[in-house]
Amino acid sequence: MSIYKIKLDHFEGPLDLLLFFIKRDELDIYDIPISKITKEFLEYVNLIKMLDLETAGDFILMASTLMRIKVRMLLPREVDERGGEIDPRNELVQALLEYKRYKELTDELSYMESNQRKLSFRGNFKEDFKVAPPEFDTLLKDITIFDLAKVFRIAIDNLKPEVTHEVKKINITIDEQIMYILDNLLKEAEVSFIKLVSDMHEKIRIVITFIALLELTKIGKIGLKISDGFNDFIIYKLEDGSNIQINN
Amino acid sequence: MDQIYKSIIEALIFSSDDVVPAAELIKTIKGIDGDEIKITEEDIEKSVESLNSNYEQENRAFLIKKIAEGYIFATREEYANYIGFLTLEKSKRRLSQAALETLSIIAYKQPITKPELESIRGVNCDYMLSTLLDKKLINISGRSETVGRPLLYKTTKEFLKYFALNSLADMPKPREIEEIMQDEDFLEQKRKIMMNAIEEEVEKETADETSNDNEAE
Amino acid sequence: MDQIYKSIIEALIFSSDDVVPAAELIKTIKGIDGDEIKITEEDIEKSVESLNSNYEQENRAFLIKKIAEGYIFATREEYANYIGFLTLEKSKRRLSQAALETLSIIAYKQPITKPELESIRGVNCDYMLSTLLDKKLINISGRSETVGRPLLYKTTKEFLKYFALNSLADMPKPREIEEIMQDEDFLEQKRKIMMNAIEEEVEKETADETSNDNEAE
Repeated sequence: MSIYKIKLDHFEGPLDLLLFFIKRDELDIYDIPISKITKEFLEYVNLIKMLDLETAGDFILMASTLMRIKVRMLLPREVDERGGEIDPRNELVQALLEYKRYKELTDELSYMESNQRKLSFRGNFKEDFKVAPPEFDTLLKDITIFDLAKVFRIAIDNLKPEVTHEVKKINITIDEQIMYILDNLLKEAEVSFIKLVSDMHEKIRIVITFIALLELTKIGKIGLKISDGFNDFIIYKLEDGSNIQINN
Repeated sequence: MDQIYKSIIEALIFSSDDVVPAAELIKTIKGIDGDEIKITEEDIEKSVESLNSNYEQENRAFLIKKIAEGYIFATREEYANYIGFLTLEKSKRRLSQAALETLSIIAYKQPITKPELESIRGVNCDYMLSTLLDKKLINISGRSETVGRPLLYKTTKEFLKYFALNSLADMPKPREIEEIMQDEDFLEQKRKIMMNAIEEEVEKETADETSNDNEAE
Repeated sequence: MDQIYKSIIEALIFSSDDVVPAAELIKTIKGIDGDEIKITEEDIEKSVESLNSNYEQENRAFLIKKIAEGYIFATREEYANYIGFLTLEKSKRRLSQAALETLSIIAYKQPITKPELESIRGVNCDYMLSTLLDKKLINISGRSETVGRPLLYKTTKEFLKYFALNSLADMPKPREIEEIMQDEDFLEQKRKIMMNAIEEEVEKETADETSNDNEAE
């Protein structure tokens, strides 16, 4: 693991974390060593359990993207319409560069914000109520049916963003999911990830299961291998993991 | 008292959202520069007087007024009619916006009760309803069956006449408006793209007519 | 333009509780003194410049800023800490890094949909969007024509005011991607920033254990 002490919530997202690796190790962004970076990324994702799990989802999505790229790197390259080989990393590189561009602008905005905070606008305005209210006849002067319709739409639209967040508490722990995975591996020697999570309806449950997987991989209880399908992988039991205790 | 405090006093009275008592000004200055700073209410008063005589000399449009609770900036009387005009324009705009919004919701959601209307607008609508009733743009069409049986409002013939509509069915659908209401730039771009497409079409047609084996690029 | 209008312009901007566009100043002056008065936006701009150079000479604690295509009085920077003390920083909290990042993407790419925004940031943006909508820094500007017709977002006047910008054109220009790559200090300079941040983070961690409410909303 890295010699640097890093808290994951310091990063704005998975792209930010990847950019950090690239900067720290002085990697060529056009030639990212994908195995190395995937490994490191997964290590960090493993730390996510210290964080709120809403953030974890985005990191885990990136972990699966990295794993997919890693697999594609081993396969014969796809070719574009001009016959050139397509680097499986292209999309990721473009995303990283685009993100970096806005990251720089964010710094500038932050600087502008600090400057603006030093200004105070003039305060203390007492409106002069001696002025009579305007005659109603002038209020709807020159108004067309289009204006009317437009205003209606805006009034309705302004209602939409008021989303009420309903918090549904799902009691689920990493340890529980570790048991769940091990139970599955008792029945069968190998199980695919998709199959493992196929009955799960809540995103959070899948996320926790993934973390449990990483945990088990880390302590050497299970192994992971690539499945035939690009978006899946196989989990199998390791013999020598039996002496490792799971903290409960 | 240091001269710099005259400017600080000016800045503080200027930016405050309320009348500032002299004691607050002193507290602030000591809070930042330390308790050992010597500054009294009399110093404040003198600074304000000095500021005001600066403003007078320089013909500024404002001055600092001392009222019971403290200090406050105010514009000079001679500009009252200009300022009145500007604020009147502003309140006019606000009112006409409110009238339009109320009327539009009634038009599209009719018949509608006051509670429903208020929940959409997020503000009390008594004044707007009575004004619109007064002008006969809306009327009462009955009572709702819901709790409290509130009155139902709908638009009138007068409303149709006002907007030169034959019937309510002629009102634009919210969906149609949605399409029109894209950003100006977006519309402009869309127009350009469409114009280009039409031009290309026209060019192609003319080219097709003259020679039939002309490859279009 | 008559010299008297310089004072009237001063009075009008001074009395207004928000940014005043030049067009409104002209409308007000013509509304009171008659349509035949010759006064242009350029005259307004010159008057404001002249007022500002007066303030500078006279060492006033404030000046007129041009923000969001209009004019507003503001205090000079050097008094910020005194004003902050008096107003107790008025709940003037800074935006979080995530909010700034989201805003910068919306500002440059507007109008932009949530899916586009999320694909650039690589994270879910629901919470950020609702926070920024709440603060009126962004608004809904319509719907995109793409699949699902997602809502489009753009920045508001309040956004310009928050960053003291006259217009969006005053924002720093984003660099071309090629340019970012050629950057020698792409590795060096940013790493330093990162390392500093991490050190701070470690320091903060100990502080965090005692108080837990450092994040803005």
